[in-house]
Amino acid sequence: MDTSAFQAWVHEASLLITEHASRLTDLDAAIGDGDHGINLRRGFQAADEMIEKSESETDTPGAVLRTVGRALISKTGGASGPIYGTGFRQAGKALGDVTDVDAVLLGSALEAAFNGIQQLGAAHLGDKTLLDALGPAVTAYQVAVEDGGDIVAATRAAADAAERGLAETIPMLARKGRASYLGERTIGHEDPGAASTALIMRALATVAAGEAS
Amino acid sequence: MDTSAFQAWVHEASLLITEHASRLTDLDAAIGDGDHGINLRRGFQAADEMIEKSESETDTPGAVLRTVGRALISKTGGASGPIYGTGFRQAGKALGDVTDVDAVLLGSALEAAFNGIQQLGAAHLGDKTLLDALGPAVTAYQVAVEDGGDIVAATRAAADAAERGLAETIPMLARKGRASYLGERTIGHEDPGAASTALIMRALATVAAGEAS
Amino acid sequence: MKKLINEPEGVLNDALVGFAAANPDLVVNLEDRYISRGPTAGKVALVSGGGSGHEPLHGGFVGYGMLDAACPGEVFTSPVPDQMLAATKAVDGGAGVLHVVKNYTGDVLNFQMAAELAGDDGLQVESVLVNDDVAVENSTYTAGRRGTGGTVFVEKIAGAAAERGADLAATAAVAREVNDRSRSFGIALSANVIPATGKPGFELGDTEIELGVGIHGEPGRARGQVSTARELAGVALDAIHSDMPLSGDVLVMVNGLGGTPLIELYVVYAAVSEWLEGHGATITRNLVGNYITSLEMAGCSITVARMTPELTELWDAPVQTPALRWGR
Amino acid sequence: MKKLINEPEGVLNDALVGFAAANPDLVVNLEDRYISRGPTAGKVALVSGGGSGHEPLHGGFVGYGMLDAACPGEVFTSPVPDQMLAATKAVDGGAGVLHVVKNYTGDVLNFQMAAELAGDDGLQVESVLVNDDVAVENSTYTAGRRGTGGTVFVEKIAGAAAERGADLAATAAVAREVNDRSRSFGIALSANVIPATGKPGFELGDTEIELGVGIHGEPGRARGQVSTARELAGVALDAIHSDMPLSGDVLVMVNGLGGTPLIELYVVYAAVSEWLEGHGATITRNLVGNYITSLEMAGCSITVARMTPELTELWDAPVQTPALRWGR
Ligand SMILES: Nc1ncnc2c1ncn2[C@@H]1O[C@H](COP(=O)(O)OP(=O)(O)O)[C@@H](O)[C@H]1O
Ligand SMILES: Nc1ncnc2c1ncn2[C@@H]1O[C@H](COP(=O)(O)OP(=O)(O)O)[C@@H](O)[C@H]1O
Ligand SMILES: [Mg+2]
Ligand SMILES: [Mg+2]
Ligand SMILES: [Mg+2]
Ligand SMILES: [Mg+2]
Repeated sequence: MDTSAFQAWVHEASLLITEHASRLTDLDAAIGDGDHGINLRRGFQAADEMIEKSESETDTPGAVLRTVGRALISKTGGASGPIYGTGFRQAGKALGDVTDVDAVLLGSALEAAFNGIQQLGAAHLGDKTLLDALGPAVTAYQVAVEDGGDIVAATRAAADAAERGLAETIPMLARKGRASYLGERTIGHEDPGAASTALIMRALATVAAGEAS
Repeated sequence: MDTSAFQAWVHEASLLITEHASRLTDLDAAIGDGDHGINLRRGFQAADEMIEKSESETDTPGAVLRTVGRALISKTGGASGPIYGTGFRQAGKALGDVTDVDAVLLGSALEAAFNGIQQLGAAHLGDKTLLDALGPAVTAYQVAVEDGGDIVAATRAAADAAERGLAETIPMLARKGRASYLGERTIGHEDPGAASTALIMRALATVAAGEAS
Repeated sequence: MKKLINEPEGVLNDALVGFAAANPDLVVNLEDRYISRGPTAGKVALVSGGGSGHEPLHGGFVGYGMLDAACPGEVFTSPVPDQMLAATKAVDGGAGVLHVVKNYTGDVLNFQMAAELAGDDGLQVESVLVNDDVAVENSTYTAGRRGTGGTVFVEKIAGAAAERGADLAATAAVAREVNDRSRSFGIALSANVIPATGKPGFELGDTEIELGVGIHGEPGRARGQVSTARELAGVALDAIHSDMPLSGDVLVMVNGLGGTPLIELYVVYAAVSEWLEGHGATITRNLVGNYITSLEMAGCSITVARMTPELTELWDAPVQTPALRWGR
Repeated sequence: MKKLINEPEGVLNDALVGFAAANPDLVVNLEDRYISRGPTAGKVALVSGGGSGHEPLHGGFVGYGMLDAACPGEVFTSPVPDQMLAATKAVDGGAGVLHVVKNYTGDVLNFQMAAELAGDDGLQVESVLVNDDVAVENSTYTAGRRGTGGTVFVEKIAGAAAERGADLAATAAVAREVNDRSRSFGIALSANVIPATGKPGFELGDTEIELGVGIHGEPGRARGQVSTARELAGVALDAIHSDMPLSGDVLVMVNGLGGTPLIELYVVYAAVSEWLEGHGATITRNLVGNYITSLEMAGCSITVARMTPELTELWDAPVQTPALRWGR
C-alpha cells in the first residue's frame, strides 16, 4: 500500500464513521455518555481534511498515519481521541519512512497501534473496550499473513475478526472507561469503541481490496 | 338563621370546597396558576377550625362571619384570600350583633359582601371574576325575597343564579386577576373564583334548607 | 411528578428549615413565615414577598445592601398580611419600611392589608409596585402588567439607596425609577409542576413554546414554535424595545426560569448582547443565571433597564445576600 | 428536544461568546478554547477543564482565589491537549501550573498528554486527580471513581492556597488532601439531552429514579423508586458514610444537577443537615445551589468534606469568580 492508499483509508474511515455516527452514539448512550459517534466524526473529518490540505507533510504512509494521530488527538476529545490518536501515531512510527508498505510491515504497524493503546489506557482484553475488537483483528491479520495471505486477504480477515470481537463485547462487563461506572448494567450491550474499531478495520480492508468509494 | 346555622354554613362550604378542590385547581390551571382549590381548601378548613375552637368570639352570626373573614385573610393567601375574607367580613359587619338573621338582613349581608369585594378588587361585572357569580346570586336572592320568598327559597335562588353566572363566565374575556394576562386565551373557560362562589352559595342554600350533611 | 420533597404540603416549611440551616446569619421565623436580617437602626427597611417557587427570589436577596425581610407564601400563592405585618415589625429600624410588591392581584391586596394594619400600629409604610412585564398587553384595562425580572433590579438598587441612608420617600422614589426603567419578557420551553397538584400547568407539543410567560406556570400570551436562541432573543427584545426604546447604557439580566442549563443562558446572552449592540445600546452591567424562577420551568426571561450613572453606582454598591454578593 | 440554542454544533462557541460578553474582566480565547484571568507572576496557576454542560464548572470558577484557567470541551466531552497546553502557557506565572483533573479516562488521558507537551516546552506541571464519587463500586478494578462535586471544593481550597503563596508541591498537596476528604453521591429524577444528539441519555418511568449517577447523563449504578427527600438524602449519606465515616466538622454541598428548582435543594439540605446532626457531624460551611450540573438533568448530588481548621480557613479566603464570590 502506498501513500495514497493510506490517505484513501483515512477518507474511507471518515465516511464510514460519519455514516454510522448515530449508531455509535446510541451505543454510547446505552452504557456511556452518548457522544462517541459525534466525537469520532469530528475527529476523523478533521483528520481527513488535514491529510488533504497538508500534502507535503504526508508524503509517506507513516507520515499520513502520524498526521492522522495528531489530528485525532487535537480534535476529538473524550477518551477515544487520545486512544485512537495514539494508535495511529504508533502505527505511523512503526512504518518509518517506507513509501510502499507490504503485508508484514502493515502487520507490525497494527500491532504497534494495539500496544500503544494498551499502554496508554491500561485496559486488558475482556475489559469491554475497543481493544476487544482491535486485538482479534491484529491476531487474525498476522495469522492470515503467516498462512501466506496477501494484504487484501489479511485486512479482510482483520475486519471480519474485529466484527466478531465487537459481537463478543456484548456479554462483557465493562472495566475501563466511562462504561465501567455502570458495572453489571453494561452487560448485553456492544462497546461503542469496539464498534468504531470494526468500522475502521473494515475501511482498511475495503481500501486494500481497491473497492473504496 | 341562628349562630349555629352560620357555623354550619362555614362547615358545609369547607366540605364542598374540599370535595371540589381539584376541579377548582384545574380551572385555575387553565387560565391562572393552578392553585385556587388548594388556596380555598386551606383557607376554609382553617376558618372552619377557628369557628369550632373559638366559641366565645363567635357567638353571633355576625361574629361567625367576621371570624371567617379574618381566618380567610390570614390563611388563604393569593387573590382569593383577601377577596373572600373581605366579603365575609363585610357581610359579618352588616349583620351587627343580631342573633337570629331573617331573610332581609341576610340579603343586606350578601349585598355588603358584593360591595366590599367590588371596592377592594375594582372588578366590574363581566370581567370574568367571582363577582360574575356573586352578583347574579345577590340579585336573585333579593328578587326572591321581594317576591315573598323565605330564606330557603331565596338562598336556593341565589345558588341557582350563582351557577348560571358561573356558566356565563365561559365566553367572557378576563380583565382582572391573574387570568387577565392570558387575554383571548381565557375565553372558553369557567372562572375558578366564580366556581368557588357557586359552591359557597350552594352550601348556604343547603344549610338554610336544613339539608346539610 | 418527581420532586425532591417530602410531603407536598410541607414543601415551604421544609425549604425554610433548610434555608435557615444553610444561612445561619439570617433569621428565619418559621412561625410567622419570614426571613430577615433583623432591624438596622435608622435605616429604611425593605420588605418584599410573594409566592414561593421563584427562588432565589425573595429570601435569597435578604442581606446587606438589599432586602431586610422577605415573606414567602405557599408555592405560587401570595403570602398573607399576617406574615408581612410580622416581618415589617421585625425589621423596622425607625426610618420606615418600604414594601416592594410585584403587581399581582393577590400580592397587591395582601400587602395593602398588611400596610393598613402596620399603619394602624403606628408604623410608617410605603409601597412600590413592580410591573415590568411587557408581555401583558392592554394593561390599562386589566390587572396591569406583572412584576417579574425587574423586581431583582428594584430590590438591589433601592436596597443600596436605603443602605446609603436615603429616607423612605427617597428610597421609594429610587425603587419607582428603577421599575419605570425596567422591562421584561419571558419564554417557556416547558411547563412546571406545582407540588400540591402534581400536574403541569399546561401541555406543550414537541416543537411548541410559550411566548410572554410569567413566573407562575400560567400559559403565555401566545404559543409559538421552537426557534433559535437568536430569534427568540429578538422576539423578547423587539417586544421590550417597542415598549421602551433601548439605547444608551443598559443593565441586562438573562434569567433562567429554573429548568434551563446555564450554558444555554450564555447562548442567549450572546444573542442579547449582539442584538443590543446592533441597536446602539451598551450593556454596562449584567446578570446571567437563575434569579427569579418558576420552579422547574425550562426557558428564560430577559430584563433590560435603562441606566443612569447614579443607578449604576447603586447597582455596584456592596451587596451580601445568599444569591447576590459583591463589593464587600 | 427544546433548547435555547442556535445550531447544536455551535453551542460551545456561542456560550463562550456569551460568557465573554458577560465577564469582561476575564479572557476568553475562542480560538484555543480556554477561559483565563491571565498569568499572576510568582503564583502557582490552577488549570482545570472538562466537558461542557456542567456550568458553572469550570469557567465560572476562574478568578481571584480559585482557578487561573478553564478548558471547556464539547458538551460532555473532555477537551483536547491543545487547549490545555495553550491555557497552561497563558497562565503560567513562573511558579508552575497545577492541573485539576476529574477522573474520567478522557480527561485523564488528554490532560496527561497536555502535561507531557508542557513539560517538553519547559513548563513545570503537576496534576491532581479528583475522584470523590462513592457511587462507583469496585473502583480498583475499573477506571476508578468519578470526579464530581468534590471538584468544586478542590478548586476553591487549592486556589486559596495558591493565592496565599503556596508552591506547586504544597498546592498539589492541599488539593489532594481535599480530594481525599471529599465524597459525593448523585441522584437523578430525569435524564438530560445532549444538544448534538437531541435524545435523552436514558428513559425513566413516572416513578423511577437513578441512584448513583454521575454528571454526564449516563444511567446510575441502580434504578430506584421515587421517595421522600429525607429518604433519598439518607441513601446518599449512608453511601458516603460507609465509605468515609462522617463526624466532626464538615463542609457540605447540596448541588442541583441543572433541572431541579432551588426550593427543592433547600428541602434536601434540611434533610441532610438533620441526618448529619443525628450522626454527630457538624456542618460548618455549606453551598446550596447549581455548581456542577449535568445540563437540564433533574436531581441533585450531595458532597461532604471532612474539614480541618486549616482547610476551613482556606475555604473562607476571598474568592471572586462568576459563580462563587465572597470575602473581598
Ligand atoms: N482505557 C481504555 N482503553 C481502551 N479503550 C478505551 C478505554 N477507555 C475507553 N475506551 C474506549 O473508548 C470508548 C468511548 O469513547 P468516547 O465515547 O468517545 O469517549 P468518552 O468515554 O470520554 O465519552 C469506549 O467505548 C471504549 O471502547
Ligand atoms: N380583582 C378581582 N376582583 C374579584 N375577584 C377577583 C379579582 N382578581 C381575581 N379574582 C378572583 O380570584 C380567583 C383566583 O383566585 P386564586 O387562584 O386563589 O388566586 P391567585 O390568582 O392569586 O392565584 C379568580 O378566578 C377570580 O374569580
Ligand atoms: Mg462517550
Ligand atoms: Mg390561582
Ligand atoms: Mg396563586
Ligand atoms: Mg464523552
